[in-house]
Amino acid sequence: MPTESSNRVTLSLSNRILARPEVGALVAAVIIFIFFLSAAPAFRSAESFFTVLYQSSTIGIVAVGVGLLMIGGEFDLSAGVITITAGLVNSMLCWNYGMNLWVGALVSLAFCLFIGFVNGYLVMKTGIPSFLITLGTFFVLQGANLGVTKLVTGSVSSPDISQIDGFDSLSAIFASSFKIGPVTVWITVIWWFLFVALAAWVLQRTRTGNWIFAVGGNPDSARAVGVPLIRTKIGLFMTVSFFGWFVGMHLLYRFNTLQAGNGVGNEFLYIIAAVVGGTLLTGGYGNAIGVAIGAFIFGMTSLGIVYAGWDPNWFKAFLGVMLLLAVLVNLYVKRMSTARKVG
Amino acid sequence: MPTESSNRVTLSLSNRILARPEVGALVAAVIIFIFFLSAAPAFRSAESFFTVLYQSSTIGIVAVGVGLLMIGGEFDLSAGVITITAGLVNSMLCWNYGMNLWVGALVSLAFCLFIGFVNGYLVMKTGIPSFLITLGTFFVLQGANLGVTKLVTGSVSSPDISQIDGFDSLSAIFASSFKIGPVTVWITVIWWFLFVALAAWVLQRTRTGNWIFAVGGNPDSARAVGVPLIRTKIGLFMTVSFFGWFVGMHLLYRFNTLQAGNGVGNEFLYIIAAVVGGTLLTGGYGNAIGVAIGAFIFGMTSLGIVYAGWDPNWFKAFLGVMLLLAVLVNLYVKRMSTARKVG
Amino acid sequence: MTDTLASHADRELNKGEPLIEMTGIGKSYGAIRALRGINLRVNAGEVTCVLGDNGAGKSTLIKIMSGLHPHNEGSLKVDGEDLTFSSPRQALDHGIATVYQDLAVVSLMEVWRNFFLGSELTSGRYPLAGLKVKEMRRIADEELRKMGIVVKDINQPIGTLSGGQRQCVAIARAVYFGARVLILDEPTAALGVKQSGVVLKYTAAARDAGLGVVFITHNPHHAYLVGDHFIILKLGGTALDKTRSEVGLDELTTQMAGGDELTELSHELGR
Amino acid sequence: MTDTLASHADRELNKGEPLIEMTGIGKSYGAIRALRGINLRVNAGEVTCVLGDNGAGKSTLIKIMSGLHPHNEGSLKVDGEDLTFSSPRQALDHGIATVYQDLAVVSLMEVWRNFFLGSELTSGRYPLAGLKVKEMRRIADEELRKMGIVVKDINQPIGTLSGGQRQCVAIARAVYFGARVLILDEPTAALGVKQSGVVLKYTAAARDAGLGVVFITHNPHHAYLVGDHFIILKLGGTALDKTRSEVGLDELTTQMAGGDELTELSHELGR
Amino acid sequence: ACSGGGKEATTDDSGGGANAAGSSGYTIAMITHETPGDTFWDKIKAGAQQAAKDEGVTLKYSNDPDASKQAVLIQNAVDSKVSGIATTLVTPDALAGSVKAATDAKIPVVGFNSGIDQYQQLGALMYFGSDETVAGTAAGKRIADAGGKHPLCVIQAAGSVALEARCAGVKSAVPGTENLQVNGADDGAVVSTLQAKLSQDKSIDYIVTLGAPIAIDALKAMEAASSKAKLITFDLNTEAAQDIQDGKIEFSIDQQPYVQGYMAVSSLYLYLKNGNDVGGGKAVLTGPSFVDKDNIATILPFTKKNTR
Ligand SMILES: Nc1ncnc2c1ncn2[C@@H]1O[C@H](COP(=O)(O)OP(=O)(O)OP(=O)(O)O)[C@@H](O)[C@H]1O
Ligand SMILES: Nc1ncnc2c1ncn2[C@@H]1O[C@H](COP(=O)(O)OP(=O)(O)OP(=O)(O)O)[C@@H](O)[C@H]1O
Ligand SMILES: [Mg+2]
Ligand SMILES: [Mg+2]
Repeated sequence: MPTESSNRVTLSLSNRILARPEVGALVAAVIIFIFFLSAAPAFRSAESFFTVLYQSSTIGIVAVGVGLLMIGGEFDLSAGVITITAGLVNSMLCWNYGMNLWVGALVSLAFCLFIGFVNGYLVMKTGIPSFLITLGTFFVLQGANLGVTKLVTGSVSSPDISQIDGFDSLSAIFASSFKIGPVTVWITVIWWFLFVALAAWVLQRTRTGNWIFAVGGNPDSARAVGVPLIRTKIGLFMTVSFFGWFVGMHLLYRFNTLQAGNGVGNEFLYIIAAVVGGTLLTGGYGNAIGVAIGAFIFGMTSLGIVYAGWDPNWFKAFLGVMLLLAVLVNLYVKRMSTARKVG
Repeated sequence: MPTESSNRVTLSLSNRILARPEVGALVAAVIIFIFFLSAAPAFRSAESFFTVLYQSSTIGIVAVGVGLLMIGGEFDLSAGVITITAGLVNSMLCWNYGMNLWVGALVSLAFCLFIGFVNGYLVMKTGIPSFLITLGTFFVLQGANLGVTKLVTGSVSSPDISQIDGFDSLSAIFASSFKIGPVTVWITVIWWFLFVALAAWVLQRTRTGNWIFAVGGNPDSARAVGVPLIRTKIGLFMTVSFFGWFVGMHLLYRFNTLQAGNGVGNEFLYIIAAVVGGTLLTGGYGNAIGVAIGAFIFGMTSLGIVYAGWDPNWFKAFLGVMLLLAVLVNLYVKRMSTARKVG
Repeated sequence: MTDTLASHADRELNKGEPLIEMTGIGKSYGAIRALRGINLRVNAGEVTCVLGDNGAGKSTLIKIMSGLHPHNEGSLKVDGEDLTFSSPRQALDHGIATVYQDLAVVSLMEVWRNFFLGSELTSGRYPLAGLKVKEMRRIADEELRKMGIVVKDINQPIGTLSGGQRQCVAIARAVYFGARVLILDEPTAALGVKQSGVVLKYTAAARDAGLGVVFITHNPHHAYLVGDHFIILKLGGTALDKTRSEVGLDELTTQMAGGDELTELSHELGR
Repeated sequence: MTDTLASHADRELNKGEPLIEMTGIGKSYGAIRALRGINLRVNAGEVTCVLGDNGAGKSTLIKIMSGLHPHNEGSLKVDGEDLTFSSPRQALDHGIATVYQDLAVVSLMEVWRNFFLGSELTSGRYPLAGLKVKEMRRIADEELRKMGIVVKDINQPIGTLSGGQRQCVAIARAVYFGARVLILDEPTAALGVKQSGVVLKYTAAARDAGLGVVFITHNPHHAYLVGDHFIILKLGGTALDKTRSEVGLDELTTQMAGGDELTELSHELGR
Repeated sequence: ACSGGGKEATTDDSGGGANAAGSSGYTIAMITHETPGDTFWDKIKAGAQQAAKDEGVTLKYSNDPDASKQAVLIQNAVDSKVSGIATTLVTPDALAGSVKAATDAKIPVVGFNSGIDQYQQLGALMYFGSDETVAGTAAGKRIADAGGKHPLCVIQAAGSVALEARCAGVKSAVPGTENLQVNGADDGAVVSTLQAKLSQDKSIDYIVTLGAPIAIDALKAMEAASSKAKLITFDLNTEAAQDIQDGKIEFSIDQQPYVQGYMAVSSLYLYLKNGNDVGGGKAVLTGPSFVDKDNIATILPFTKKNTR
């Protein structure tokens, strides 16, 4: 037998870095960042940067959950409206029954987790694609948000809760900001970084992460080797609900009142962030940091267009072009990393 | 060797009927129909039935194309806005340059087919999922619709074209209606039936149909046995664009003017119709008649709620529940058909 | 090799003790009846070979044993207990490890992750406990080398390996984790002569360590090299059920092929 | 059986005439070099056998011949013409039909649709021409029966067949449509003795009808039954390249296994 | 826990003398181009419901922002053989066919909220509402009088004809007007987008929001961007009214949606019952009126009841 080393390969460091799923998104982010730096003078300040980060964080927090879920091979279209549901449950319960806001927040958390559970349970038990099940919950929540709010408060927005007990501590947790020099840093940005780091750790370095990749990549094989398929997937749906709840709390404690019809449409922003960040739509591949970069690209693009002062009628067109560019750059980088020959 | 017939099966007729992909959707449609018949007195008239058919046809025509595309394993999120793009191109070209509307309609057709081609070409050449590529075109078209209309007409709706040459013949083709007794029958309903029949024939009985199933079910295998993968998929994208153009023409010639911001959101109705009708989200399975029934279920539900006079705040919630029910019934019927034992 | 196996094997196993007993097992997929009236015993320290034509129901049979599909008829006893598995996890918990013909691996995941999937090594029991990545890589690489499989990079997605290499990873995994019963569905089909030899040696080693082994194959030669008990399925039923002492390689081949086809063929092909 | 083949075969084929010639062919997947410096000739009326360990590059080699992957190095001549296939369609148009190890069928489609996929029978050339469904069903059923495969319902999705049955459909298809060159990637691996015999007979019949056949296998016995020319790959390179007259079954087996392992094994396993 | 700020004890002010729904035997369909969940439309609905209650009419409300679907909803009402139809006419050309179908079926049609120039031509009997362009121009004039040069007009739903008309009105009075599109369904995005715009263009001296909830977001953005611009808004809600009283919002352009809804139903009732023609063949204007520091004190209590 000839020596085995003859076609054994050791990838060079640069190749190994290029092969990571988030690198493509990172390169795209840097390019877009430089582009806006040169195109939009107003973009060139720390304040602007942190406004972008704030915007990205409100998308990015839920996107972390959606990204995990997508790696696990499922979708959640109810992730956008559930943020509003979370806030409404909290505010209306406390307003109607005079509860402490903390109680309401916890009830709301339980409720959101329950919805996530129902989503997951239905998907697993019926075998109907999650796209459809969660589309159903999306519609139901959207209708219930409006219907219940109208019933309880007589109008389509929730009552102002800033005078109810517990507001201060909750808003410190979910919706405070602090200054570094002239720059306002919202706490959601910090939370976002934390959640991303946590998710990255879970995905790459824990047993749960391994299972998430497996149930997304090949659920039958995963089940066959003893991965608890149902538990893992339901857990993922509940994770998304948790992050939805978290952003809902932020919205509630930042704005004190919520419009019952809001939240619609954001579910796709989360999916976009995940996919731009290198997550495979069909599941089984992706990475939390990539998803965060995806959210950042989205935040940067949507605000960058404003900073650049472009014609607002063309807003969506610019957004579309940027999105396509980001995806193309991402792809190009990935190709480069595998095409490079060794020795 | 024992006799081979020992476990050879012949499926009974009833089983074979139950196994067809559209039967589940049909049962769901009948149940929902009976439900609204009893819940909404206003629903019980031929007029209402044909209004529902009309509403279903405007969704259903594009849904036929989207269904074919989904069987072929791809998505098109630009299918909703392209209807408006089609109409805008036609009306603004003719209004601005004083062309005959026929010329505009043909230019618009060519333009739409070109967009379909670009969608397909990019998907096939870059390998980026169609969800992303067409999301890009979706944004671009949405922005361009608004931007160009604003530029040309100074407002966000297109000019009235009913005085321009060719209007009468075009509106006879795309947007006429006739009366049968008290009932108004819109020509789109006829077109819809024709397109569905054609698509059903193509899918089940032609070589092209075979290829569509194959490229959706397993593109690599299909390519390996010589199916022209790229041509088939690009063709499917162009088919969707064609149907989008068709509905765009209907909208233009029925309403004479178009709002540049419309059409957004319809892309999901098409997908819903296709999936409720038994099309597999992951491709490779489905059927044109099922898609038509899916569109009918959607049309019936959304108008049935109005006929029943239910609280519009809960509209979406009802819609969601109906959707889930339709999908569950569909599933249940499918299960029944395979669970029945023979002999 | 034998060391690894012996160290992983259950010390409580007594040769000849029945681990799995099936009586009158039957299974239908909707209208299609894939299996009926099957009796089968898996004893500790013995290799039970299941042979049969394509579509005879071999894979269906082992999918029942390993909890992938529940059976419709008959009874399944594991360690004397009457059971219907509702998930592969349950079967694994009873020490039944399986290599499937068509459900081997998750293509997009790295080789070592596939190797340890479902049985990951962690540095603690709390949910966020880190994986012992280095150790897992080392073990996976080692075990594959023992089977004569040198993958170019243990971190590459398993989907980029050749068909046979993938199969090897799945077998190495099952052997490494197989505690009491090891089920192999056509393990040697996609393998070269050398790799087949390695698998057969593993099978024998597992038997010697006291495990019960179910070995499915089309190749009577391979079966006869390691088997203690032979079952031939035909159209979902049992066509032959004999122990090694009752049957010879010739009869096995004849039964399998309905005549000594290979020799006949050789004449027919005129070579 | 031979009738079908002969009737489908190209009348222009002359025994011994080179159909495919590869010189210095090499192929890399990104950083992984799967194949290098391969020379291979496929002659009309001869069976070229490619053998080798798992991961040796056999599948890669035939994917180049059949247009699935373009090669990076060397030249590929078909009927004397220098070519790089960019799609399987091109290869098919040159009369090269292939059964792939891992790309056989579209699971969700009916058996008969799979059988005719890419070569459907239509009642005319215009785009909306109807398929001859009845005829296609009949032919598919007939051809499968000839291979000894009786599927319960020719209309069932092919994904519900057993692994071996699926493989049979793919082979039957390639044989039925294989006009000039027939490439089989481990066709007998998943098959029972009887079905393997049928495939070998087909292979011989194809050869006798004047087709060039490339036969990939792990089984030197099967290879020797039909082969005219033997190539053994090792780690992407050629390890042996001899005609039938230059090599015996023993040498082939030895070369494949690095020693007569099976006999040795039999001793080792102590049976 | 004892807490302030919760639900206040509510008094049922529906009063006596209200009729049971349907007691007059009329069914009236109201069809709008509402995007679900808007507070403005909620007030129109509240007015319509009150009128229905007062007059014993059965009210069927439906809505769709897409003109072609609104047309189908009108057709729906015709199929249901309602006694009268009240519809918004934001896209008169697109709705002409359906309105004609209604009048052909001898169902009286009343226009409201938008379509002041076209309602007669379409065959609607009466009209209640303001004119979006006129309202915008009025706001623009007031900005110009106060010395505004560069107002920012914030559109929360891209491509909406009504919202575009308001901004066009403002621009006709103050040529320096610039439009901005925001995602009205996400308050967080509205704030950051506005914040970005304000830091991009420091010369913005007025912000015109086209809905009360957006005004509240705009206040947050102005604070974050330390902008000195002044804020005016269309429409009202409790918070916006409070902010007007507190001087954070200069003024609001109110078109009294409650009145529009109420009158649309009542006029149909009167027409059906009595053949009345409210407005005497002319459109009845419900706005634009300005709500500012001077008159907010009287209006504030009503906003809490969702009637202004
Ligand atoms: N798509 C791919 N990407 C990267 N490497 C690949 C890819 N396909 C094959 N390889 C590598 O190329 C080598 C040859 O693979 P190939 O499939 O040709 O082997 P083979 O001889 O057919 O093996 P087997 O007998 O197991 O089927 C293997 O090492 C494999 O890992
Ligand atoms: N999911 C399924 N649905 C319907 N029929 C099935 C399904 N799985 C298997 N069958 C049928 O059951 C029979 C037995 O299949 P099985 O896979 O057990 O055969 P096998 O003996 O493993 O064959 P092979 O040697 O070819 O792998 C076959 O006729 C097959 O068509
Ligand atoms: Mg099998
Ligand atoms: Mg191979």
